[in-house]
Amino acid sequence: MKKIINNPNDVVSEMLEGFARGNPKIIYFPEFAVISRKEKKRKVGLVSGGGSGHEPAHAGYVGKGMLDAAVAGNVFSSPGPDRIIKGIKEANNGEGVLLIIKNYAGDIMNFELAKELAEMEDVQIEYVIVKDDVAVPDSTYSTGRRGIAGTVFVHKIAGAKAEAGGTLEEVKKVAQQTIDNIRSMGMSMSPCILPNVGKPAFELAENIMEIGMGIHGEPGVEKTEIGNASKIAEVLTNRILEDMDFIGSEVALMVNGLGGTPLMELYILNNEVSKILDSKNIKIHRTFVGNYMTSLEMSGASVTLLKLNDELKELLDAPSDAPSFHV
Amino acid sequence: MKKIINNPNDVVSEMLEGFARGNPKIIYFPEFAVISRKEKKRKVGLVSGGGSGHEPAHAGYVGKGMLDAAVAGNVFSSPGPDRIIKGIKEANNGEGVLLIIKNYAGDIMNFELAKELAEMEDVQIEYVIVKDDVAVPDSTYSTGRRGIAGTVFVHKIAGAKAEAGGTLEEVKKVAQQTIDNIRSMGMSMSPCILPNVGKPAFELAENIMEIGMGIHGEPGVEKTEIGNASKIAEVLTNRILEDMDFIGSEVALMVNGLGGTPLMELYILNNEVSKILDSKNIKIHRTFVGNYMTSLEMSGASVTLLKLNDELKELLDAPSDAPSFHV
Amino acid sequence: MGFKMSSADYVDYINYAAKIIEKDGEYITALDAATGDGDHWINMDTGLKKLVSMEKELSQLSLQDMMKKIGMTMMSVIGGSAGVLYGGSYIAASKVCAGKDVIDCDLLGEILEAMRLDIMNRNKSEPGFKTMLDALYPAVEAFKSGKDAGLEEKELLALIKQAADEGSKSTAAMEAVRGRACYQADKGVGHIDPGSVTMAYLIGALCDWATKLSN
Amino acid sequence: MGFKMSSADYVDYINYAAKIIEKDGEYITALDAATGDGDHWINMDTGLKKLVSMEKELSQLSLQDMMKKIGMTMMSVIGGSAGVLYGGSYIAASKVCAGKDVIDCDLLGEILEAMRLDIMNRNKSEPGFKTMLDALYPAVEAFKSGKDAGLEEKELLALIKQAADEGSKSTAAMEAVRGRACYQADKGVGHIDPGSVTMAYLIGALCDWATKLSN
Ligand SMILES: Nc1ncnc2c1ncn2[C@@H]1O[C@H](COP(=O)(O)OP(=O)(O)O)[C@@H](O)[C@H]1O
Ligand SMILES: Nc1ncnc2c1ncn2[C@@H]1O[C@H](COP(=O)(O)OP(=O)(O)O)[C@@H](O)[C@H]1O
Ligand SMILES: [Mg+2]
Ligand SMILES: [Mg+2]
Ligand SMILES: [Mg+2]
Ligand SMILES: [Mg+2]
Repeated sequence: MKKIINNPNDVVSEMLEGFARGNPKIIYFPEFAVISRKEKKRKVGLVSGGGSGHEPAHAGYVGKGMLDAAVAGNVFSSPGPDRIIKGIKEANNGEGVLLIIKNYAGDIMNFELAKELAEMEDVQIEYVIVKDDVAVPDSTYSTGRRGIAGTVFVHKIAGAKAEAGGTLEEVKKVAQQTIDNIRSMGMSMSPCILPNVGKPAFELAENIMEIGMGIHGEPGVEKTEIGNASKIAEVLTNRILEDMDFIGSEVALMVNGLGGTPLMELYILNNEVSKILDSKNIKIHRTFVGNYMTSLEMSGASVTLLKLNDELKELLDAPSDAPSFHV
Repeated sequence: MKKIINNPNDVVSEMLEGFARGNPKIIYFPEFAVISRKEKKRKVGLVSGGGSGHEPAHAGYVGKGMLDAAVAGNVFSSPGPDRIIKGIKEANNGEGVLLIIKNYAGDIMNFELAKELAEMEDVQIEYVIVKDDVAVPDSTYSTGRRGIAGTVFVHKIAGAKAEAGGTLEEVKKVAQQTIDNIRSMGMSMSPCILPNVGKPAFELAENIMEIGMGIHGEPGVEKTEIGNASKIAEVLTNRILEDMDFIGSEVALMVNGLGGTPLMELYILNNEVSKILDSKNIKIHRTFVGNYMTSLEMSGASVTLLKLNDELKELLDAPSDAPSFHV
Repeated sequence: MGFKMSSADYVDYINYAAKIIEKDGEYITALDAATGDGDHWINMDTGLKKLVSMEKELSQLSLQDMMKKIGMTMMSVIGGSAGVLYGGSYIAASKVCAGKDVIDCDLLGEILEAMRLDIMNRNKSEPGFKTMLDALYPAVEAFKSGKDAGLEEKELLALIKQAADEGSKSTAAMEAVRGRACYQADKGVGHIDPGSVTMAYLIGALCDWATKLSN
Repeated sequence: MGFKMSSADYVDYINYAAKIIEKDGEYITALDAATGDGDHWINMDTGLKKLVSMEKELSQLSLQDMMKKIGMTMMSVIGGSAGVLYGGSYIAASKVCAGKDVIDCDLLGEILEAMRLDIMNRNKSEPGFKTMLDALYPAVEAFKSGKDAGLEEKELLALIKQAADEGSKSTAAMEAVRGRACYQADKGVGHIDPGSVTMAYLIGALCDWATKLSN
């Protein structure tokens, strides 16, 4: 394992400290692994979080126009309720707090428990659950779809609505509307290494890619021979388009890197995806290419489409000064 | 080789096309691999460029407050003079053009020739040469130090000066002053793969890192056992501080990832570097952590310090809307 | 003569269990990597080591407070699914320990039952969903049926341990409904659920420890 | 009877040289990877293949225009150090070809000399700096001394080829002053400079081709 770390047990705290050090606009609560906005304002508070290893998620999305607090768990593990409660308290400015949760059993159980406990202290709390990963069939029986890169759009749009003075109900509504209109699909070409484990969880043969791998390195739905960029774009985009009808609509497009894939390749993938969307009469309103929701050093990428209407467009285009999402 | 590409010969053109597709503020000239700003303004024009494979350099730095044009060469190869001339023409708004060149023989020869040829067409041209890599001893006999991540600060500061209406002479002067006050040092833990070659240029044993490796994957000055983050920070920072006295001054700090290293590790490294600087009474005015000057999928990082005075601080803090460098 | 487990004894059990988990890192990690995110062993190992480091403090608490403290600690230190599930179940268990000085065989049964209920309620899980519950659930059933059958204490403990172990192994054939394996196309069929393995280890270790105290 | 190389013949030579370079990818790439950035073979291979693809067009040009076109093409297609150095040297060579229909032995000497001068001027390089010049420089010297010694044409061509080859090999012992190897702590000592190897191949191939035309 080659990583720039000290003790594998300390990666999360040292990472957050390193994040906090270059960043005068945030406060870091080391005991709780919480990063929150310094500037307070009477508005709905937004809290997101989850396991670490997905940087810049979630701390990088704390800022004006996005999140008020980010709560970090251990690598790939949801934070416990005590941390989340701290995040809720820091985000609370008296107008209630919205939790943006990714659909993993661990996240949901911890955030729900935190919500219950924080409500006892008279904070008004609502939550939404992001489930954008079309690799997984949607299901009401099992946990259902995971939340992946599309979550960043939910942060952005709910954040803009809150910044604009929306009520908790309104912010929740637009967050849910965003979730209903997001679809993502990813692929991976190489594994990541948990600092504490020290070796890759799996190996992929030289010519194999894994479709639909989770952002925690959970195995994907299919291993196939690696195609060229055009083929990869086709597989990812078609899977999304099969799941939801985007034809004729305006979208926000995110081509997200998983951490180990260079920007050059993400741009090449963006080129192919954009060509497909053009050919299907899907208008790209805005494009985001970069590492937004990663899995440590995993190589690979995901594609996210968000169907826009006038309100979502306006909210997406509103300014944000979060360190890792400038608009 | 696992890369999201099509034909290895087309990576540069497809990457630039993919970059241009999500970016309404730029113009892309495919025949010349040039990306330039759409908005024109009577001001000094700034041109930078070099081999591809360093994304987001250089196209990601084209924008208001930074570059006017970026010229891309093949992977790790300087663009030829014809391309550079096109970049100069696009950047020229009648107030002259400054070329920001990294100190590699190939870059210098091509940019100098382009300058000569463009001058025949009555464009006023000056250039500066960035040489911030302290891994290499400075030398007037040989080519001397390489230009690496510090180049981004030169783009930023010269860009702000030009945006503020500085004359060619003034912009050149502040660019040179920036160069004189920048020092960088890098290390790498794994190789990159040229798309056209298809396999790594070298292997590093499991416990070995290479100090002072170039951003083109040129071998470093020393191979040593990989240390922890604290040790790595010490090696890189001390080498910089031995080269130039930063004690007591204010600096801009960049912790730059080489492409394959996750943000988590960059933040951990930033934490260690910042602690060292604190302990030496070096005040950090602004911190930049991310992938700014990469080497394809190489893993590793570099540290850059820029000594600031009031003018440089103001210029560094001035707004920039370049896609990969928001201030 | 039945076993009587004090807080101090329980802390000894935690020490013993921590060593068992620690030893089996490769296997448990591989199980979670096969269908999940590979962190389950790290999670459990970190949590148990944390508890071991608190042994002084824990062994001086009342049974109820110790159980609660264990729960809060696991929730906070481990995080993830395992943290909140174990954490919640220990907090639930602390309630049935109210006013008790030691865990005897009957209280052990109540504790396991309280844990089982809490885990089932936490995320609406049932046996057969391919989770840790598939070790805990049959263990509780074994306790009940063994009791009804009038088994001797040591036999009963052995039966519980065996039921947990068999329950865990039976997860291999199950389609996952909860946990990360449910994202798989094959729902993890063919793979044993890692959480059921650590649950079976912990139950087995507890039965061993109680058996030792039975002498 | 001396050789006479027309534009079409020169294009045939380029074809021949391109095949030689193409064959040796592993070796040349490894040389550039050892001290540089590993792209020298790709650069040369891409450039020569581009020229081969233009063979129709090139062979119809006058000697001067062909040389110039080759130079512009290499500069633009290859980029990097090799592109501008070869490109510039071909443009310099085009000047000495003005008004000539064929390259004969004397013109060959003038061409090599013009190239050498251009490369030396481009970035103030000298022989001994561990570059392509260390193949080209002795080749020009060999031409001169061989001429002076009144060697027969084929012998002269063989001597030039040999000088380029030996010059290239001699770079192994040199400390780099130009090129990427100069960033190394050991200045690349012990490694042959890749640019000198391709230069020696190209000169060698040119001598072979001229020898063939000599018959
Ligand atoms: N809803 C649930 N009910 C019961 N057990 C669950 C549930 N979700 C997950 N588990 C158990 O948790 C285990 C995984 O724990 P762990 O790897 O620590 O957490 P995570 O899945 O968050 O990475 C699974 O193997 C399963 O036994
Ligand atoms: N200033 C120079 N003068 C002469 N030859 C040079 C000079 N700089 C580099 N070279 C030659 O160029 C070769 C490298 O070419 P190439 O790998 O294509 O370019 P780059 O160094 O830009 O990657 C070196 O091996 C050396 O022979
Ligand atoms: Mg986990
Ligand atoms: Mg090169
Ligand atoms: Mg897990
Ligand atoms: Mg090279």
